[in-house]
Amino acid sequence: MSPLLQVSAVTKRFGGLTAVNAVTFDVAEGEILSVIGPNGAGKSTLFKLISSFLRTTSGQVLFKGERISDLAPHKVAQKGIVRTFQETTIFKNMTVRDNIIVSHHLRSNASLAGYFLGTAAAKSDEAEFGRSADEILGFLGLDEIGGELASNLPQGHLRALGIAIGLATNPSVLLLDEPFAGMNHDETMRTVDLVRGVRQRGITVLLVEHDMPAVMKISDRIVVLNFGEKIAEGTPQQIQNNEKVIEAYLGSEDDAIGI
Amino acid sequence: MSRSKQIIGVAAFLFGVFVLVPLMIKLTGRWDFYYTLTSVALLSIASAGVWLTFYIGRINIGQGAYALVGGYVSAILVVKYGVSFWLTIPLAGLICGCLSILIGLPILRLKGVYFAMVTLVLTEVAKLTALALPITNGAKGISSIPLPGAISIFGLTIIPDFSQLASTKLAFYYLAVTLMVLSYAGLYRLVHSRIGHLCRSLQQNEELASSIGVNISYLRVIAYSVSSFLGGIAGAVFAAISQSIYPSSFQVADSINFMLNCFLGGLGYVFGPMLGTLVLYFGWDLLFTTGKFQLLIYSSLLIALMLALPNGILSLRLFNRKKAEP
Amino acid sequence: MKRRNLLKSMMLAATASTVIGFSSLSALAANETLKIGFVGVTSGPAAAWGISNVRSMQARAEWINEIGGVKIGAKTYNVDIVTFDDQKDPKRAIAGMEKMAQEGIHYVVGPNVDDGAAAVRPVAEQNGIMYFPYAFPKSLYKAPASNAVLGMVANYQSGPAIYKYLKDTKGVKKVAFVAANESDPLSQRDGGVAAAKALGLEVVSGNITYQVDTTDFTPVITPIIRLQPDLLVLSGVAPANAPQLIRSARELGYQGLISTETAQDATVLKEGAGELANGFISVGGASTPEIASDAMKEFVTRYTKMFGEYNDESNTKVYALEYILETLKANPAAMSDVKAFQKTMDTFEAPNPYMKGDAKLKYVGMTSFGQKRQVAVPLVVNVYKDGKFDTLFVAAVD
Amino acid sequence: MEQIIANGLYLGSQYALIALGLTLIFALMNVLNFAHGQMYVLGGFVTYTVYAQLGLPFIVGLLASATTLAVVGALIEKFLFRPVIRKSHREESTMLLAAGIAFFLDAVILLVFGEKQRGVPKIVNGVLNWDFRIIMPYDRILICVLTIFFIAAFIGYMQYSKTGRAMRALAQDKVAAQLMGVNVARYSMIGFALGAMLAGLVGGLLVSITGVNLGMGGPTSIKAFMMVMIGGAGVISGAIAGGLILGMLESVGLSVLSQYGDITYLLIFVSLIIFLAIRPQGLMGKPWG
Repeated sequence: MSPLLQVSAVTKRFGGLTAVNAVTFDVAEGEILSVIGPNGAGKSTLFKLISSFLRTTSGQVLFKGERISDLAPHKVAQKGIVRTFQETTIFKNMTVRDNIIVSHHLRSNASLAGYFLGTAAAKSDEAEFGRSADEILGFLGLDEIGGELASNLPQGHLRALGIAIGLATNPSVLLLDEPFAGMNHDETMRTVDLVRGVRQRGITVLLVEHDMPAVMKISDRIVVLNFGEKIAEGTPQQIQNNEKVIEAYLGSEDDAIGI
Repeated sequence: MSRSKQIIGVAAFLFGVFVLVPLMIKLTGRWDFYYTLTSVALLSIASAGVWLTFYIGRINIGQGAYALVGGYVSAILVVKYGVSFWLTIPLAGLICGCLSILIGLPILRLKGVYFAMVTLVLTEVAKLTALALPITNGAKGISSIPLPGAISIFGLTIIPDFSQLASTKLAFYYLAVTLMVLSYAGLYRLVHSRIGHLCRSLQQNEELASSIGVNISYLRVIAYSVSSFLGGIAGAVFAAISQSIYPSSFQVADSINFMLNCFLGGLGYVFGPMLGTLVLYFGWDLLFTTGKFQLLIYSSLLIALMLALPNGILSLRLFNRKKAEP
Repeated sequence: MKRRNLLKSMMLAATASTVIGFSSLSALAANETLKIGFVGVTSGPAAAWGISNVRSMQARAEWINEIGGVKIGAKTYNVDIVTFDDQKDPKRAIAGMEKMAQEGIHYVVGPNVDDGAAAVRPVAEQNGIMYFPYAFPKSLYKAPASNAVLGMVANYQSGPAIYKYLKDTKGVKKVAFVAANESDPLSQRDGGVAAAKALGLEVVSGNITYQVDTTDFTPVITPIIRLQPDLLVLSGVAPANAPQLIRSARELGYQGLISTETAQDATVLKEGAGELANGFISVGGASTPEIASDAMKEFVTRYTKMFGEYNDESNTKVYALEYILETLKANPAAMSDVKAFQKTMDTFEAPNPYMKGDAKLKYVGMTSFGQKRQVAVPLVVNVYKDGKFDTLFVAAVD
Repeated sequence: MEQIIANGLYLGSQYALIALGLTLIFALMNVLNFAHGQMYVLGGFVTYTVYAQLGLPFIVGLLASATTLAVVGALIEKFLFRPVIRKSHREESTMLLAAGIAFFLDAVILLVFGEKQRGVPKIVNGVLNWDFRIIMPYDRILICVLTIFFIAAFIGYMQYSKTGRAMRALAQDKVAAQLMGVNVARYSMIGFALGAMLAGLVGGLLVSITGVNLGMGGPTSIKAFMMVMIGGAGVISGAIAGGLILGMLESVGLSVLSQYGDITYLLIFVSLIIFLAIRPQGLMGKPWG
């Protein structure tokens, strides 16, 4: 069986600077794969390349064998690869529930004209989206705050809302951008459970992260980047014992592996 | 707000503009208000378009360009090709809509002040083009445009020939107000349907919108072309009222006014541009008795209003209860 | 329905304010009031045009009222000038005309530009308003148009006269035109080019334009100077632009003549171009020291006293009001009936108070429009010299 | 050719100085100051009054323009923009305020200074004529030199003074600047005053060449917007580049395209739109939004 998502020799240069250099790895259906690396290792760039928010310089990303790099971001989302953002990127002036409802866009059956005219398809869409939004709110434990304006939410809830927005699109692969950043231990553990729950919904998860303990706990496999290149790939155990990885992390000042 | 209350509101509004206003004018004898209100209605249609572009997060200072194009399309079709005026209203709108797709595709990628400035330049471009083209009759403009003719179906006259009317004031008032009601009903529907929801997602975060699969450039162009459609029909009717169109019939000042109407009424409210237009246009008209101090008083009031209600008149509590953020 | 309430209250307020305005004015004098309207531009970039209108009307009206009003038929009236600023927007101009109709006014001076004059035509004709625009399109004055009366001399009338004079006396052969890229100046340029060609002059440049907001005219003028015309015509030039254009041309070494068919302001020329403007030919304010009567001199004095500074253009612009009042005197039935006014126009003749000798006020325009839809004001062609205008020649239209 | 470049340089330098003030205000407060042109006109009238009416030296007129406008700018920022920015949901709302101020200044200028075109006596007489390759009056050369001097002074001020550095920090990142202890309110006010002062200064300088009239405000604002867009909004080097480019564009365009007459400006505008469509952030700007 071919892997769900293939990252194949993906390279990105900004002027003379190579941010990501010929990175190759596969993501299998149903797994949780994490991309880690010290600051400036090219994680975020890789993340944007996969979701096609940046154009690759060379190499390509394949989804079910089909090239998705350099497509418009919304096309990539249509194919089922959906990214989340860090906490501030939400629809601030909408309620939490509306944030989720609007994110059901990919599940629409009716056309824009249909929505304008209020056709049967549009009505059933809207009813369905409402139901689904409530389900997602329940799944993430956000029922209580569905009516709150998103801009009024505390940080922890914002992160969950980001995931909720991603879930609403009904993706095959969900790309999570540093889901544990800035969280304390309890919050991290809750989010770890949440991500596992996402996987249980049949969604493959690819996450980019800093927080080592959480990554070790949650990932099936881990890809490690340093200076834009892949230096290791394997299960959490394999990574923990990989000398190159240890060296890379010791070399950088602010990150230390483990606790 | 309950549905029945809403219906009563709409009915009262329709009664107001179609029956009460003409009645009041008859009673007070202020016939000049017909034209003032006709202008308000037409300008508020164009402003509604600008408001829609605000709604997708773009500051549009180019509506004058489309109003001008609409006016010319109608005038040229009527004068040179003998097309019925009534047909030219939708045609003017459609041609503006199509034109705006061509123009919008590249420029809608711009954001913030950059988009605003490009649209501002667009108004100037429209004027210069009208001056340069032979079909628009260049600097001489098109004048002596015939009044709208009659429409009849199966021998039944639905709309009388305007040139046979003793006064076209009332006729144009009804025409303008009808178009306004239709435009705002359409806009209201649009904003309160899922499309409005999607538009707001663009307004708030285009990146996120595209990450959830919204084709942002498509939606932007659609919204912009609806906006330009509205500009076009307003321009077409103005050309018919003044029976003339010149390159300077809609200029940068108009484009800016359309934008100001939206700000003044409130960007968060569908009916904001309507109220904004009423206040700005009527305000100027009412102040005409103040002679040379007119502009001074007008601008002072504008500044004061802005200081008191920076989020538009409709942000007043009084209105807020009725029309909460859609 | 708050909006409707708002509308209602606004309408109420409007009615109230007009009523108050009306009563306060009529309380001033025992005479009845004759309202004459003005719709034109008195703010913004083109404010100068409308303001010279309004001020000349106001100065004249105050003078009339001071000496007891104007006697029309059996009654004596005080003249009240009702002004509306259209901001040079044709849509507003229509509103202004509607306001005039509402005030029961049948005689309006303005608008100042082509598009406004064309836009108000339907309203004026429907409401029985005679209006006196300062706009040149012939369609405004030719039948079936009936209610517009050109308030000055059109460029297609003054242009040929000037070119012919310059051709005959100064040997001008090559002419170049430059105009602002706006409706009125462009139309005037096209008229000028046609007139020059008709006279057998060679038009060496006829399509160079500039934006009205240009701050440096050197690049505009440079290509024209290379063609070495004998006469440079600044078509429809705004008083603000004239000195800069003249200055640029002269500083680039241009030696030929410069002229325009619009009225200019001597002070503006003096301040803006100094002695470089010497020799600049323009159409003057319908008056010169040689032809000005005592009435004209008094008018200038009163105007200057009232507003602090005189504007040469007002010599022309005082005429429209005079024509309206004199025609009404000749046929009092015209007070509320413009048809009667139009009938009187064909035969109307009265002494011209502003000119020495036996000059007459009468309507002209048969040659240009096929009907008498123009006020006869003397066509005075001036040449600028050291801060004032000298008369080159005086002519009459038709 | 030399003539075209000389004209372009002359035009470009004055445009650049106008654009600098606008871009400074934009960079600091995200306000598109529609009233910038009116401030320029006000500056022109102040110099006119001081120099032509009162007969004081030209330089006194310039100083008077600069101070008047600085005061006006500071007052406008403190009492108008600041409260509106604080209270409004969308920062674009300041556009309505700016437009209102533009109308207001127009009205005041009309009432105080009248509707007529005003000019002042030439500050220097004579014309430089270099073999008919460059013809340029001395007063233009003087104004051009003064303009370039003021641009240089402004850049120096922004680079080396404490205030200038604080304003640059503020323009770059408001939040970071605030954290570093920059008093945002104070420097916004200084910045607005400085921007208005520049407008007044150009007005004062140019009144000696082009004169001044009430109608110049709106078009000047629009031209300044265009320059700022070309160069990139909120960037000082961008404003200078934009001003010079527009100056050159006008000078070259009018010479090259003169036989096409009416469409010169149409072409300039259309190419501007195309340029911005291709390069949305202008030459040197950072993408906005």
